Amino acid sequence: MPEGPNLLKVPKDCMSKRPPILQLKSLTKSFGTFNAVDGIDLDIAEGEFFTIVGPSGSGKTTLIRMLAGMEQASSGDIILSGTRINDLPANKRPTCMVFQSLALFPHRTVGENIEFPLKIKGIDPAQRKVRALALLDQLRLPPNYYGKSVLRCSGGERQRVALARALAFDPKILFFDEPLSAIDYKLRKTLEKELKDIHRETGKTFVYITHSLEEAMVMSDRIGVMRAGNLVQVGTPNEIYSSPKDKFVSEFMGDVNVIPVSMNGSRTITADTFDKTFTVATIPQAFSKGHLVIRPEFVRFVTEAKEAENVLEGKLYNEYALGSRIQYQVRVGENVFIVEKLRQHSSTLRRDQTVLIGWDAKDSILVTG
Amino acid sequence: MPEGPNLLKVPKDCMSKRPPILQLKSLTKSFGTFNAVDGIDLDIAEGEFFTIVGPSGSGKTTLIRMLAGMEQASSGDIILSGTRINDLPANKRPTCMVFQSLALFPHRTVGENIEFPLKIKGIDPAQRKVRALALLDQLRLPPNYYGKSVLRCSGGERQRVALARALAFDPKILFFDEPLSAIDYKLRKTLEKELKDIHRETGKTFVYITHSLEEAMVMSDRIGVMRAGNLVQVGTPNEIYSSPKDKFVSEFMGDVNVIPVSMNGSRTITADTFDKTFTVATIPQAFSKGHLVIRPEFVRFVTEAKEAENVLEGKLYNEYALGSRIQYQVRVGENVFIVEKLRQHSSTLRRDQTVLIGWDAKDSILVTG
Amino acid sequence: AREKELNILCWEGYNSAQVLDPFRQDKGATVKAESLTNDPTMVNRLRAGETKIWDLINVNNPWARKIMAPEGLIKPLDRATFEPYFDKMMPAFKAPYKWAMDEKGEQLIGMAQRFGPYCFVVNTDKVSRKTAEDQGWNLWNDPANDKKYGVLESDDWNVFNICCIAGFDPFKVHNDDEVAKFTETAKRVFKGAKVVGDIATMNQSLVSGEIDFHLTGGTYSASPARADGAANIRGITPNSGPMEGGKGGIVWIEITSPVNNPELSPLATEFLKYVQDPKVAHTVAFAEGTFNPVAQMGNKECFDLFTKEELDAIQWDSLEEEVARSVEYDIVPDYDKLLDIMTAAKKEASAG
Amino acid sequence: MTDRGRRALIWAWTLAVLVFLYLPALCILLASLTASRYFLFPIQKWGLDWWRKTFESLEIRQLFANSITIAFCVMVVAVVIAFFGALAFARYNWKGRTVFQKIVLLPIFFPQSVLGLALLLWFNAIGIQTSWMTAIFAHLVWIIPVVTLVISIQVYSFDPALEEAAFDLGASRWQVFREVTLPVLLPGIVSGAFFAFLLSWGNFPLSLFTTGADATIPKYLYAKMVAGYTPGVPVLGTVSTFGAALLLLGGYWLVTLRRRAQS
Amino acid sequence: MAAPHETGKGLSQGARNALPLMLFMIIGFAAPLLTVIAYSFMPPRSFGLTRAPTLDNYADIFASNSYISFGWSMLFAALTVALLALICYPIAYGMARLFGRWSPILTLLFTIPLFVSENVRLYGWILFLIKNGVLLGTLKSWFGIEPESILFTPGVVLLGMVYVYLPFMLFPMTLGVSMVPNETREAARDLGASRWQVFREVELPLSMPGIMIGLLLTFVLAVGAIAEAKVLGGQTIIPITHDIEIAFTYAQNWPLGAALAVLLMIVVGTLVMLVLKRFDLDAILGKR
Ligand SMILES: Nc1ncnc2c1ncn2[C@@H]1O[C@H](COP(=O)(O)OP(=O)(O)OP(=O)(O)O)[C@@H](O)[C@H]1O
Ligand SMILES: Nc1ncnc2c1ncn2[C@@H]1O[C@H](COP(=O)(O)OP(=O)(O)OP(=O)(O)O)[C@@H](O)[C@H]1O
Ligand SMILES: [Mg+2]
Ligand SMILES: [Mg+2]
Repeated sequence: MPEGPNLLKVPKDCMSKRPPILQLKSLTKSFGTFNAVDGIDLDIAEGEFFTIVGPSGSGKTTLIRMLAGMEQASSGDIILSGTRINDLPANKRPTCMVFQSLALFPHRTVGENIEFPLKIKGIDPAQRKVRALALLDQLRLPPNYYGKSVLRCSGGERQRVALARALAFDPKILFFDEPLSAIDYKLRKTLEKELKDIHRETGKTFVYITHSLEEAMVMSDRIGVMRAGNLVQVGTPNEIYSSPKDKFVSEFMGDVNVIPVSMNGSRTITADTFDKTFTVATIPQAFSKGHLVIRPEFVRFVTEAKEAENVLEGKLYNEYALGSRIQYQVRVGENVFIVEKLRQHSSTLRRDQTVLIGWDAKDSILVTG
Repeated sequence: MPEGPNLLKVPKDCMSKRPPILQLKSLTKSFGTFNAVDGIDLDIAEGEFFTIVGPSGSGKTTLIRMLAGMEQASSGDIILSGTRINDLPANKRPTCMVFQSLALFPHRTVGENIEFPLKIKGIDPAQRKVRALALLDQLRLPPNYYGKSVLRCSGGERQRVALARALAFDPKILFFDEPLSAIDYKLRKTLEKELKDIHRETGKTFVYITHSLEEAMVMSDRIGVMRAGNLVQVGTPNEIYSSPKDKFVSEFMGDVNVIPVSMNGSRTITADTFDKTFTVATIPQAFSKGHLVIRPEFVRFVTEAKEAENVLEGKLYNEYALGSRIQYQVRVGENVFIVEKLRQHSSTLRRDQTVLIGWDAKDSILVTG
Repeated sequence: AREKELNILCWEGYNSAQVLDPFRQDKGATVKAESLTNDPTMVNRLRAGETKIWDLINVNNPWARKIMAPEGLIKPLDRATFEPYFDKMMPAFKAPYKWAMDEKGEQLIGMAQRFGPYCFVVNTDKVSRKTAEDQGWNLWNDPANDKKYGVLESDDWNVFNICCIAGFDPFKVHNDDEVAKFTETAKRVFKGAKVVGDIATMNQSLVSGEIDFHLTGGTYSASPARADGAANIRGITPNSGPMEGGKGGIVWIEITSPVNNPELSPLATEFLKYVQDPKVAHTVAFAEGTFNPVAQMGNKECFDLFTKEELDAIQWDSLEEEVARSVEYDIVPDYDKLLDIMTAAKKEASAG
Repeated sequence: MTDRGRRALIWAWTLAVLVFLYLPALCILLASLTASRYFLFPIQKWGLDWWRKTFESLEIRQLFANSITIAFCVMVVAVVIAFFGALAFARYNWKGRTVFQKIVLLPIFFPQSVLGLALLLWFNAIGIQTSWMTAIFAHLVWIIPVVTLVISIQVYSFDPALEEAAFDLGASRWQVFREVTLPVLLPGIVSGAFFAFLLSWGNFPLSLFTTGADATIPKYLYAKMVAGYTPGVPVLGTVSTFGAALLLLGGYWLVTLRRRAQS
Repeated sequence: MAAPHETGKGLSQGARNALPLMLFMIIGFAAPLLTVIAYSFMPPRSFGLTRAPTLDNYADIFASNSYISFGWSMLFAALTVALLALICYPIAYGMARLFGRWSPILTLLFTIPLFVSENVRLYGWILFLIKNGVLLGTLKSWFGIEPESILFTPGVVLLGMVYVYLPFMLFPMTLGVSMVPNETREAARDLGASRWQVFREVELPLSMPGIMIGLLLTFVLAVGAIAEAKVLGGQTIIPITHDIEIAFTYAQNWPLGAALAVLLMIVVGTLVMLVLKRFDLDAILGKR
C-alpha cells in the first residue's frame, strides 16, 4: 500500500466522533424499473465537506435531489438529525441546494435574490437588507452590488450571489450540484478556494457533486465514489487515492497504470497479457484475478533491475510536459506505462531509447474489481 | 533560468528549417476603433502544431477567422506558401476550420458530413464513399457509422466526424477553435492524444486555440500567447513555461509564485512588500522593477537556511492533494507561497508549523512585465 | 375575352348549385355568383367600381329603375328579345312592366322573376294567423310581447317596418314628428327584441321555440322552414296598415339587370333567357336556400311543376290576397337619416 | 394538495377545455346528419342527403378549387418571403432589426375585419378589381408575419457556424444555401407552409372583402348561413374540420415516424 | 449566409433579407391603412378620395352614441382576456411542464379548430345551446326539464369569444411558462417558498413576457371581434366592428366606417406599441 503523505485535514477520528447530521438508509430511487439510486447507506457528519464523484448517469444528481426534497425517495430512509424527513417537502427541509445553473432569479437584483429566503420567512425589509449586506461583505462582493441586476454580474459574481442566497436561508446542509463546472479554469480555481473558506467559516455541512477529481481532492473531507446508483467507495481523498477499492475507482482518480493480473498456483502474481511476475506488499484474501494498480508518480526510471522491486524494460515513446510535471509514456510490449516526474528533474532520455522502469512493492495496489 | 527537461519533441532547429507555410505581417483587424487583432507578425512552419492561448477576448478567434477567410483583415498581409491571400474568400482557401460547436450538418449522416467537401468538389459518389470509409477507419470510427445520423453520435464521436470532414477537404492548414472545451475531462484527455496522433500521421499544419494550459502543453510544437490583440510571446511549450517573458505569461501557465521586486542601488534584488534580498542567476539588462517568478515545483522545504540559495521562513497554512502531486501553501508574512511535491514524498508536516522554504537562483526567473 | 365567364351579384337563390350547375355544364362556362343580403351593399359595390367585375345584378324593384339606371350602373336589354317573356308571366307583370323599365318608360332595364310579400313571420302555434293579420304592426306596440320576438338583420326593411309600427308610410319624406316617433319606436322595438340575426337564426329560433315571431320576413324567409315541415311558421301580411290606401304589407319584386360592364359577358343575356325556361324558373323558385313564388308561374307549363308541398311552402293559398294588401317596395327618401337613427337605437338598446 | 392530485386536476381541466373546444364541431357534425333543414335534438330523421348534395355540387367543387388555389399560392409566396424575413428577424444582427421585428408583428395584432376593409378601400383607390388574386394578396398581409414567426423560431436555433463551415469547405454561396441553410431550416419552413395553407384556407374576415366574385369556402358558408341556410353548411364545416385535423395529425404522425426511423 | 466580407457598402445582410417583407408590408399594410385614414376625412357617403377633406365623420362619431359600441368592445375584450388568462394558465403550465410527450399532440388538438372558419364553429354553439338543441333537447328528453336557453345574451357572447380566442392566449402563454427554468422554481421552493409563493415570486414574473403577449394578442383580436356578438349574441350587444360594418353596408357611408376604423386602429395600435416596446422578442421566441 503506498505510503500517503500525512495530510493536514481535520483528523479523521475527530470527524467520525461528531454525530451524523444526515443518515441515509438503503435509499433508493427508481424511475420505472430502473434504479437511478440503488440502496445507498451513508452517514454524513455535521460540518463535513462531503463530495460525491462518479461518471455521468451514476445517480449523483438524483441522490442529492432526494436529499434536498426535490425528488421523492422510492424506498429507504433519509434521517436528518435523528428525524426521518422522507416526506418533508423541499421548502420544509432545513437544507438548501446550489444548482449548476445557479438558478438565480433573473428578474431580481442581487439584493433581492439574497433576501428571497428572508422575505419568504417574513422578515421585515430593513432587517433583510442588513443581512443581505452582511452576506455581500462575507462573500467579498461590494455593497453597491445590492441594487445591481444579477444579469449584469459575471460568472464568478453570480456564483457568489447564489451562495449568499443559500446562506441567507441559513440551512443546516448545503448541497451543490457541480456548481463550478461551467466556469473557466482560472476562475474555478479561485472559487474552489473561496468555497472551502466559506465552509470553514460557517461550519455548515456541505454535500458537493463534482466531475473534477482535482476539485474533489482539494476541497473534501470525504469523497464518495458513485457508480450505477451505488456508492462504490467512501473515504478521505487520501484513502480513495491511495487505496482504491477497485480498478474503476483507481482509474477514476487520474492517470494510472493498470495491469490485469492473476494469482498463480505458487502464490505469485503474474501479468495476464505478458510474461512477468510481480511482488506486492499484501495480497487480499482469496484473490485470484484482478488488477495491479500503480500510480505514475510511484514509477521511476532505474538503471539496473535491482534498483526497484519490480522492473520492466520498455521503449520511451512520448514525453509530455503538463505544467509542473512531466509524463513519460513507456511502451512495454503492447502496454503503455506512464511515469510521472516533477519538472525539475532533468533527464537525458531520448525518444525510442530503451529504458527500465520500476516501482516498489509497497507502492502498488492489488484490486479485485 | 530553470533547467528544463530535454523534451522529446521534434528538435526546434528542424522546425525552423522548414519553409513557413503561413506568414502574417502586421495583421490587424479592427471593429470600429477597437483593434481585436493588433498588428501580428508570425511565421508558421509547414507541419507545425501551433497553439494560440490567451484570455477571453484577446482576439484568438478573430485571428484565426481572418486566417481561414471568414473575416476580412483590416490591414497587413496573410501569405500562404508565398502568395498573399487576404482577398481570397474562405471557400477558395486551402484551409479548413473545426469549430467549437463542430458545425456538423445535423440533417446529414456521418458519411454525408464527411463527404460534403468531396461532393462540393464534384467527386462521384462511389469514390466519395471509399474516401469517407477510409477516413472513418483512420479516425477509429466503425464503418457502420457511415449511415448513422450525426445527432446520434456521442461528443467524442462527433469530434472525430468533424475532424474527418475537415480532413476530407484535404486542407493544407487546419484551424481549431477550442474544439475540446465543451467536452468532459476524461474524454478530452483521450481526444487530445488522438488529435496529436492525427497530426503526426497526416503531417498537416495545425493551428489550434485552447483555453487549457495542459492541452497546449501536451500537443503543441509552439505556443503563442495572446493578450489584447497582440502575441506576447511565441515559443515551444518548454520555453513558454520555463522562460515566460512577463508576469502575465508566467501566471497564465499554471500556479506560480510571484514576488514583486525591485533592483537596489547595490545591484541586489529586493522584495517590494517585505524585507528580503534574493539571488538570481541572471539579471536582464536595465532591470529596475519587476517580478520574481518561481514555479512551485522548484520550491522545496529545507531545514537550514544554507540548504538553498534563497530561503524564507513561513507557516504551513494548507495542504492540498491534487492527484499525483501535493501542494502546500506556506504563509510568509502576508504572502502565500506554493510548494509542490509529488505524492510519494511523505512528510511529517503539521498545520501551522513553522517551516523554511527555499529555491535556487537558477530556478527563478526575473521578469520586467 | 369573357365568352366563357359570367359573374352574378345576386340575392340568395341564383347562386345555388341547382340553378347554376346546368348552365355551367351547358355553356362550359365559369359562373361565379356572390350573394349578399341587402340591396344597398350590392348597389354600392357597383358604385365603388365593381361594374368591371359583374355582369348581372339582382336587386329589388326600385333600385334598377330609380338608382342604377340613372347612375349608369346598368345597361338596357333588347326589348324585342325580352318583352315576349313578360307575356308568359303572371298578369301583373304584363309588358311594359313598370319596375323593369327606366323612369321614362323607354328602356327595358331588367327581368322580373321572384317576388313576395315581406312583413313579418309568426309561429302560428303561439300567435294565430288571424290575430297576427288583425293586429298587424301593432304586435310590436304591445309591451306584453317583449322578448318574445326577434328582428331579422335586414336593416333597410327594418326601417320600413319601424315606420309601419310607428304608424306612417315609410316611402315618403318624413316630418319631424314622424322622425321623433320613429326614434322612439326604433328604441322600443330593439329593446324588446330577444335576438337580432340572420334568416337561419330566425328560423332556427322559431322552430326551436326561442321566439314566437319576428320582424321582417315573409315567404322568402319562412318558406324554408315551411318546406321542412314546419307549417306553423308563416309569413304574415297585415290586413291593414299606414301605407297608401290603408295597405298593411310590402311586396318585393326582384329585377335582374345587366351591369354596365365595359366587357359585358355575352352569357349575361343568355342567363336571363335561361332562367325564363319553365323548368329553370321552378328551380329558381325552389333553389336550396329560400323558396319564393316566381312570375313565371303565370305559365301553366311552369306552374304544373310545383307540387302541393311546394305551393304550401310559398303560401300560394294566400299569395294573391297578400299581394293585394301590399304596396310595392320603394326607395325611402330620407333612408340615410332613418337608418342612422335606427342604428343608434340598436346600440342604445344593447347598452341595456 | 399532492403532486399527483395537482397533476390529475390539470389534466382533467385540459381535457375539459378540449371537449369545450370540440363541442361545437360535434354539434355541427350532428346537424350535417339530419334529414331536415332545421336542427332539433334529439334528431328525428337522420340522413346523408346533404352530404351527397354537397359532394355532387359543381358549385362546391368550384369553391374548393378557389380555396385551394388561394391557399396554395399564399403558402408558396408566404414561405418564400417569410423565409428571408425570418433570417432578418432572427439570424442577422443588423441595425433596424428590433424595429423590423415590431413591424412584422403589427398585422398579427390587428383586427382582421378592419384590415380586410382597409385592403378593399386600397384596392378600390388604386383601381384594382378584387378577385382571387387580390384575396391572395390580402391573406398574405396577415399570414406572412405569422409564417415569419414560425420560421424564426427555427432560425433562432440555427448555428451560423454551419454556413461558415460549409463555405470554408469550399461550397459556393449558392451551395451553402442549398446544401445547408435550406435543409437545416426545412422543418421550420414546412411548419410555416402548413400554417400558411391552413390559415388561408380557413380565413373569413379577409376573404369577405377581397375575393370579389371568387368566393372561398368560408365566405360561401357565411353567405349560406345568413340567408339560404341548409345543412350543407354543417357538412362543409365538418369536412373542413376533418380536413384540418387529418392534415395536421397526419403531418405530425409522419414526422414522428421519420424521427423514429432515424433512431 | 456566411458573411466573411461584411463591407460597409450597400445594405447589410439582414436588411437585404428583410427587404421583400418590408416592401410587402408597405404596399399591403401601410398603404391600406393610409387609405382608410384618407377615407375617414372624406365627406360622408362619398365613394372616392377626390373630394375636399373634412372632419365631419369624426364630428358625427363624437356626436353619436358610438361610445356604446366602443364600450362594449373594450369591456368584452377585457373580460375575455381575464377569463382566458384564468382558463389557459393551468393548461399552459401543463403543456410546458407536465404533459411531456403528450404536449405536442395536445398542441395540435388545440390548433386544429383555428383552421375552421369561425362562423361555422360559432354556429355549432347555437346548435348546442338553442332551445331543443343538443343541450336543452337532451335535458328535455332525458329529464323532462325545460330551462330557458341562454342564447342571445351577453354571457354567450363572452363564451363565444373565450372559445374562439383560446388558442391565441394558450400558445404564447405556454411559451412564457416554458421560459421559466425549472431550477429557479426548485430553488425558490428549496429556499422555503410555498407553492403559492413560488408562483407569485418566480413563476409569474418569469413567464410574464409570454403571458403579456398572450394578453395583448387576445385583447386586440377580441376588440376586433364581430361574429360572436352577431351569431351568438343575436345583436343584443353591438361591438364597434359591427358599427363599422353597418357603415360600410346598409348605411353606404364608407367615410364614416373609415373614421370608426381609424379610431379603433388608434386604440389597438397604441396598446400594441406600448406592450411590445417592453419585451425583448428574441428572448421570448429564441430561448429554447
Ligand atoms: N426524471 C427521470 N426519469 C427517468 N430517468 C431519470 C430521471 N432523472 C434521472 N434519470 C436517470 O437516472 C440516471 C441518473 O441520473 P443523474 O442525473 O442522477 O446522473 P448524474 O450522476 O447526476 O449524471 P451527470 O454527471 O451527467 O449529471 C440516469 O441514467 C438518468 O437518465
Ligand atoms: N463582429 C465583431 N464586432 C465587434 N467586436 C467584435 C466582433 N468580433 C469580436 N469582437 C471583439 O473582439 C475581441 C476579440 O474577440 P475574440 O472572439 O477574437 O476573442 P477570443 O480571444 O476568441 O475570446 P474567447 O476566448 O472568449 O473565445 C473581443 O473584445 C470581442 O468583443
Ligand atoms: Mg448530474
Ligand atoms: Mg474565441
